[in-house]
Amino acid sequence: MAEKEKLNRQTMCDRLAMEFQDGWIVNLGVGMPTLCSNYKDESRELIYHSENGVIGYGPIAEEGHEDKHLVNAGGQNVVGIPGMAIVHHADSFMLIRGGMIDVTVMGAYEVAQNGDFANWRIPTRKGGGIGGAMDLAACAKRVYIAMEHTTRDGKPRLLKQCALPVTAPGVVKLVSTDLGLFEIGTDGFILKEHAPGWSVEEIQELTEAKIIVDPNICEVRTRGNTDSNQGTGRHFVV
Amino acid sequence: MAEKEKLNRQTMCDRLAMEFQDGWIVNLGVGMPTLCSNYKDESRELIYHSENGVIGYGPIAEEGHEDKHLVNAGGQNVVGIPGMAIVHHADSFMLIRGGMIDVTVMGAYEVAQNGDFANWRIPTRKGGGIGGAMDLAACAKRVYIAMEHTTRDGKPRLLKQCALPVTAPGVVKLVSTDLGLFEIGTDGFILKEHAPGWSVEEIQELTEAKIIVDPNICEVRTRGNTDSNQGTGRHFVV
Amino acid sequence: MKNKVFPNFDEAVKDFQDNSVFMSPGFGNVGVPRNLLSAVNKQGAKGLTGISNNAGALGDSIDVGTLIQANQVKKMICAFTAPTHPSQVTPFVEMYNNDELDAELVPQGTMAERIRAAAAGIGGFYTPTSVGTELAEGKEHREINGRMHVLEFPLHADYALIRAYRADTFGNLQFRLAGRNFNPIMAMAAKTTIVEVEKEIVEVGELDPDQIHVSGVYVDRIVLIPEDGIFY
Amino acid sequence: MKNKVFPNFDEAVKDFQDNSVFMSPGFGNVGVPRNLLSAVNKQGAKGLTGISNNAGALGDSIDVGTLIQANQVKKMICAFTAPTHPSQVTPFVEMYNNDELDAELVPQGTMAERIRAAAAGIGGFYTPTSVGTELAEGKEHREINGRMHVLEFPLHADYALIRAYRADTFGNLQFRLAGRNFNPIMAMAAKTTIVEVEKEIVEVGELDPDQIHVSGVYVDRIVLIPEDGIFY
Repeated sequence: MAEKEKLNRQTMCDRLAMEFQDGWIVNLGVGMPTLCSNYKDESRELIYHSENGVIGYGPIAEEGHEDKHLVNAGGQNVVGIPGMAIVHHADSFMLIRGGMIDVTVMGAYEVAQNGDFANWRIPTRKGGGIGGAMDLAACAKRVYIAMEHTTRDGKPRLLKQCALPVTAPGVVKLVSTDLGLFEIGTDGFILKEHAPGWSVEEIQELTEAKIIVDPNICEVRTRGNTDSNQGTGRHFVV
Repeated sequence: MAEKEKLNRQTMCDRLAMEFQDGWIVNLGVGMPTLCSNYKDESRELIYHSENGVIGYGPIAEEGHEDKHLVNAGGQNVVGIPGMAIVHHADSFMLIRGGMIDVTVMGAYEVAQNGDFANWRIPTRKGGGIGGAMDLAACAKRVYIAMEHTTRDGKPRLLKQCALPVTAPGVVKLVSTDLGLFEIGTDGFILKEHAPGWSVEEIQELTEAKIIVDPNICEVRTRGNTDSNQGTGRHFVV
Repeated sequence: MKNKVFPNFDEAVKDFQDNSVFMSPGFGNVGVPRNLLSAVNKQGAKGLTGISNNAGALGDSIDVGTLIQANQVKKMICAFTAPTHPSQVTPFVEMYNNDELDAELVPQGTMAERIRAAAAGIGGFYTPTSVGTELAEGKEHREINGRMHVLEFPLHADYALIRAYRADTFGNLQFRLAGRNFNPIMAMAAKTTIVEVEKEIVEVGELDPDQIHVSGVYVDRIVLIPEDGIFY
Repeated sequence: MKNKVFPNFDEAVKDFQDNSVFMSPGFGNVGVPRNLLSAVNKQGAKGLTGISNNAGALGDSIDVGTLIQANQVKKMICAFTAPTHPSQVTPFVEMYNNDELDAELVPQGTMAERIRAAAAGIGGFYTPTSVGTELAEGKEHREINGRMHVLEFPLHADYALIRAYRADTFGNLQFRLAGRNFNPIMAMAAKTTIVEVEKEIVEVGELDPDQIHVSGVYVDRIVLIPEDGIFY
């Protein structure tokens, strides 16, 4: 079977970013999740926080205009926005643990239907990379996951239960994969939106956990079709 | 018997202040202990800390030159010294609990021969006034006490054990009263220096705990007689 | 960024709830949110629990004692439940002695740390302060590295009434000298943080991001003290 | 106030002890005390335990990985003991995989709080972070207000190697933007705190007391990075 087109990473992240509400404090994980900040919506203002204590950073700095002292959690040189404030690392995690982060978007190896997810350790390799992920996962108001629907070998990542060591149990609210948008149901993943051209059956085939079809299932709404197809302001998880 | 002259409060505090070493971070309790800051010694520099987060304050502000935003723990308007830094209340007690205070001088109702002392509560009255005393008493490197040797009714304050609820157990290093200077011994108070004209027997009479006479007992050294009588640099408790 | 400036104190405390918990900073009469306390006094919320270093000073200045005297407070959590001298009889002392309100006495550093723990999402902590005293009775003890500690829990609040020196419209705050005291930790620990500003409210971007003592993400409402407001 | 300025980095780390514990801040290659790490590398202390967000970045920049590569470190306490991508093989990863050094993996926020607890004289604290994960195994659990927490203990150190932006001669420190990160809490948590300064060391009294990020009481030695020093 020829490879069918899946959603690209930007679209996957756009779809999550569409859920962000005006005034939210947002923490984006290193890698794919940072693409969420490319999604623009003039009707809202977000405050990007990073673990190193930067509250209110803006876009990646243009080449030649970097301030060497200002980086986001990925170590990228960013621009400060007016109103930015800096705190030290313990105060930065006060903010995280204190429940001030409205949403954190992370990548993952696996997500389970009970909301567990795993993104820090592969047991076949020694050690792990946690960074601030466990603090964010345990304490942010909402955990969104952006990840490919399957591994490179085509194995499912949406599981009945995680095989890998979890980052936090039962915290995931929303998962955006290259095949669709999923919520955590009581007994499986609720498929809210599917990638164009992909049927529920095709998606189920690549998913270990049971897929529950949302009665209002539709194609994944993207930057292009948001206004025309679905209207604005439809948010699943607030 | 006619009232014999006792040491005045400034002398009692001077005697404690003489023990302070160059560079020490000093926290002075409200009331009598603040007199310690009147003792001047050009050979050393002290850093006065107060609970409200002022690190490095100086003398009481002259009238008409007060900065309304700068007060010490007693609420007195003080002057900042160059190098002063301000922290918030939690950080201020980080410094206290973290063991950064070299000495705290407090008043007390009672001190016991095991180093317990009481200064926050009289059970016949409801409630108590702790302020930062318990934190300071438990965590400063050294607790010095400045207090009258007896109550107004002539009852001893240097006791075998405290009758009043203690502020912290076993922490007192040095007690300056209007009759002398005392260290905590293993089985009583060691009288290091006595008020001029007061014999050991007379002092013992006004003391419930046993008084152990230091072999090098002398008259209380004061600003006036420090250099001539005893030389400088003789410190008991470091 | 969102503009959080309110036109006056009455508006800023309009919805202050009965039976809520509020934090009121200040130490040595500096950094006390007198204008907000005055507004809460007028607004009339009752059954309040106050968290504050003391339960009001002697004298006519408006402070937490004003709410106590007006019977708006049912409980105080503070570091002084008796005056340092028996002659200093505040409204609180009188009412407390008559069992007209409740109080919890907390060492000042433990209080600060409990407030900070609430802001920091810390479930509890062990401190050596108060070990061996009456205040440690009934508390869980634990020896850590050879030293005895007691377990203390966070102090959460519904409101923090804050006195800042300077703010921007988003609520980034600066304090001046000893005016800082409990203000930053209380501002971060409460669900709703309302701020009176002594000097000025500037535009977002005018404050140096390295020199902000409390990020505006913690602040909900800001009022500039008007010329006829209470400054000291 | 005491002048703590040292003439150079070698002098400032001359007595660095074998088998001591050191803290090394930095995040995203900002605020890393590269000059001091380089000096410790030259000085040659061995058997060290390092506390740091990561165990060294890829590339030639001097960081904690420099000491690891030189076999000066026997244990790392950090938030990353495996690279985020398998291709990123640092000296630490290689040695750790070969069991040539030991490591303790700590969530970043728990690490920051444990460092802060050491500075704050807190014996231990309960955090919800890591509950339900492998890292919580064997740790004491406690339910507080319906939420499960694990008990964590402070991280003390003999030395903190600090990178500040500006200092005065007494050691009052200022940081710039994301250069702050772990620096203030590490500076306050270690027995001996040694600082490299990027921009300038000014006279005591020149820094605004409201704008000092770490009081000089925590600082022992200060060195200005010379023009031929390591700035990034």
